[in-house]
Amino acid sequence: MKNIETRHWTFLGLFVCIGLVMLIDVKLDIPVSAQTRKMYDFIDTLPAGSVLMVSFDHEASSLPEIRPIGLAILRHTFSKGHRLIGVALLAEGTVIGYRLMLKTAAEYGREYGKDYVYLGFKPQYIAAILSMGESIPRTFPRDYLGRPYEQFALLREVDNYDDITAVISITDGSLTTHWMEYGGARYGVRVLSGMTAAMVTTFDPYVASGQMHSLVAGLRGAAEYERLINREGGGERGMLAQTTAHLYVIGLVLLGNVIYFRSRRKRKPG
Amino acid sequence: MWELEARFVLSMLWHYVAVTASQAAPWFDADKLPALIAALISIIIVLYTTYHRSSREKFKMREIAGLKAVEEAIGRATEMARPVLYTPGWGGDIQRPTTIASMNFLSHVAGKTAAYDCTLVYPTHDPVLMAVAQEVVRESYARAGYPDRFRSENISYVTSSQFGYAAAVDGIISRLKPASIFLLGTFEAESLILAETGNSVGAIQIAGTDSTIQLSFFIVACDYTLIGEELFAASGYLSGDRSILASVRAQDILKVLIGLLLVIAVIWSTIDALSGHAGSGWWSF
Amino acid sequence: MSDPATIIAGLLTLAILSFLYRDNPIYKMAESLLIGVSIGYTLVIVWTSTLMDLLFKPLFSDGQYALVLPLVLGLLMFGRFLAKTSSLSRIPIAVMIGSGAGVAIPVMLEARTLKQMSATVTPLITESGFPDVSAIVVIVGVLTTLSYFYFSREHKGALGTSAKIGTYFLMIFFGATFGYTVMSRMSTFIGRMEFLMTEFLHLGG
Amino acid sequence: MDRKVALGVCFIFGLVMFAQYFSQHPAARSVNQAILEYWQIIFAFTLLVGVVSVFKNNVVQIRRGQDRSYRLITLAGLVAMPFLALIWGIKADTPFMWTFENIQAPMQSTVFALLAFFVASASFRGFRARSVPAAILLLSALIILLSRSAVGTFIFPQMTEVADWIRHYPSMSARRAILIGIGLGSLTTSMRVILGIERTWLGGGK
Repeated sequence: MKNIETRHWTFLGLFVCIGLVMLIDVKLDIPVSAQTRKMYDFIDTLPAGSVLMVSFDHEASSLPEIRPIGLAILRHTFSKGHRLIGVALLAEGTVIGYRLMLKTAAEYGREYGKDYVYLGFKPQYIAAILSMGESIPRTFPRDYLGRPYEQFALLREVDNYDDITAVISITDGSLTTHWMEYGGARYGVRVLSGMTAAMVTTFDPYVASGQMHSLVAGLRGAAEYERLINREGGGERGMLAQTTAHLYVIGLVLLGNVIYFRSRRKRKPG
Repeated sequence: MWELEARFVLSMLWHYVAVTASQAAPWFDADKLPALIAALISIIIVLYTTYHRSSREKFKMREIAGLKAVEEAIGRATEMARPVLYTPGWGGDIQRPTTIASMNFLSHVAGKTAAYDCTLVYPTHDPVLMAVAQEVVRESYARAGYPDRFRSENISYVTSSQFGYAAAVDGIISRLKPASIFLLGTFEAESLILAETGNSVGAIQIAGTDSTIQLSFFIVACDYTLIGEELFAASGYLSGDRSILASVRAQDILKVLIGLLLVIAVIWSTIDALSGHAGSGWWSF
Repeated sequence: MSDPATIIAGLLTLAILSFLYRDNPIYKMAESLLIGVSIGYTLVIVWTSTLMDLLFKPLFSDGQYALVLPLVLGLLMFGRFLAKTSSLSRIPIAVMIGSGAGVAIPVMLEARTLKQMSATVTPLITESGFPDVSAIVVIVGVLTTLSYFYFSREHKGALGTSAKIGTYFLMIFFGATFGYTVMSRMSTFIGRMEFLMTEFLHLGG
Repeated sequence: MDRKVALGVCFIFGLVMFAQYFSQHPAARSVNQAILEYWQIIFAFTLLVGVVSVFKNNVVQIRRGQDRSYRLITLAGLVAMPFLALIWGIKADTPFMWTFENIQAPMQSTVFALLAFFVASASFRGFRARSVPAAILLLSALIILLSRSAVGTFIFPQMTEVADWIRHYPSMSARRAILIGIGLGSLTTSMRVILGIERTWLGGGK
């Protein structure tokens, strides 16, 4: 019973801390990391009109963290005049990806079919990744709204990964490993990624080994990217709440240890 | 019988290599040569440890912390008359070797729950896993001599949605209050949701996964955690199954080879750097 | 006043959050709804994107008769509906397990083992000729942690020391991962709070 | 008998999938493609089996009067989605997508958001420096947490560099070793499966 109560106090504390902080609107100033800059530079220096694939490999549940990252990257690619093919390897990313692409494309006056296409969702991601390496039109005979592949000028130039400069996997899990392990190892596709902060340590070895080109991670990465492209998109707004939550967790870890060492001292006489 | 089959595999592979080597580029992808050589070496080592008698008999596995607790965990559930919950996580499918390792472990756990007449609940996100787990558990119950204690509805598909699955398993945990929870397989973000809920009902929790990131949560929240490869070795240790032990042995031999190769390559590259000419780079596969 | 969609989403959000206190009828209701709707969702998605697009359309309208084979394999799964024919489902399962294992061998070797090995190989001295501490740490870390996973012998003596150092490396990794992950977990909650406070309750922000 | 057939099928498909990996030949590629489609199709049929079992379990419980209203809610959701999809389709701005975006997705996000709270309770309980390894775990987590929270640099100016170094060297080396280990475990498991030594998935037995 005591256990339950302590647990509830830790919950309540978090709720109160975040709630209070969010009532105040303060922006924090943050420096841009080398990781984020590498991704930015890559997209920035590609020749205009390069074809990139964006894969929405996330669930609807991580939208709060994923959306600012996706917005920043899509805005950047469209503003540089690159062309985009959107896919989703998790069903729930489908409609999110669709809305994000339509929204950002409209901001830059890009035309569907010519500058970007959304192919929608394919289940069984490993199969889908491998299958696109053989043939994208066979994997996606129609676009998201059911129109045939050949109808679009952009897609007539694209048969498989050979015709694509890089894949940007927007992810909240380890699905991107499959992009590298199956897409990269098998078909030599270049993989970039925008991901939740939780996934960074998972992908570090892949960045170090060159299997992943670069990554943008978490709200912080989104905030950094927003600074680079000079557009606000929600990344910067959450930073203060983030910091508070962090301090709260640090406080809990320390408090837990204080309690532990005190109780130990009491038990050991002398 | 299986030795014959093994020989057949080898001859097939040999044939394949011979054919591919003799033909021009399209049949064999030269970039994959290191992987092919590594695969052939591994196959030979696995076949050796599996079928070579002396290598089989000498081998005794070291203890893995947490595996001793398996028996205790099931015993505890029996004493408290509460169920055992086993779930393989949301990240895996049957094509994944980790899932096969988890099935092995499940088979052992099911044998025990059958013998102790303890309820085993297995919720999963994948209908294929449900189908396979039903077979595995049914057979384990039959082998333990209690086929009538098997309830197929306890091995159930809940939903494919990640957090739908997490919500459902959380619900099951807080209602059934299992005495022991096994979280073994490929987990994603749901790992800590399940582990903390399990902790709140006071269950003993044994976790194990190949998702490196979730390991950190299991280490913090569970009583025992099998780290990566330990999950593959675990079922060999538990069941004493010769073939699994043999492949654990093969993994160890490969590990030594990898270690040696790494040391040689690092020394080589250091000498290259010292002598000033840029690396020969034979180690970049 | 918010639109009905926001009110529904807001109430359901609160219903799920109520689980933090304890399991209760409101959470149970939301949970049941989530399970039902999400199964229905998956069913629809798989029906349209797999059964229709990959099987029925190409098989029946485009005449790709080779697809009869996966159709039969799929139908064998239905054998599970009767106890007598239940073992037929082993064949499609064998297809998945066998081919999964077949592709896993080279993929695991190449992506997990070989690539990680070659990335570990760097000279132990810097360009200016001094020992490179970071490179030494990496090679020591990889070797000692690998030795922790050595199962053939008890961890005593030299192997014991090495495995123990490996454990320390593992702990550094787990701690660091946890530290990095906290940020991400908080973002999701912050996102939900933002929805609750600005869209649902119209507070602040 | 059927067990032998299953083992044979497993062996053949395993070998084919293994072999095709090493080839760029169009024939090998299309075999690969075909088998990958088989996975998806078999999964789809199995999903139907799974849904039928969910349906059956719920109906049985409703008959027994267990949790009747909750079971009815589940069934209603399960039936409603295909029904909505059948009538109005599943693209953006249909009732099907509306339900997904306003009922399913918010609940899923919130279950995910529960994690923040569980991270808090686990941090309080799980990081006590009981032993040397536990102390290292604690220290490493604290350094990373501090470095990510603006305050770290106040305490110690090089905090970010220290954290990055930990992440890129000692932490990554351990992860590499874990990955290599998992690679090896997966490798031998897969070989056992193809060779038919591993038969637990068939229910085991010799």
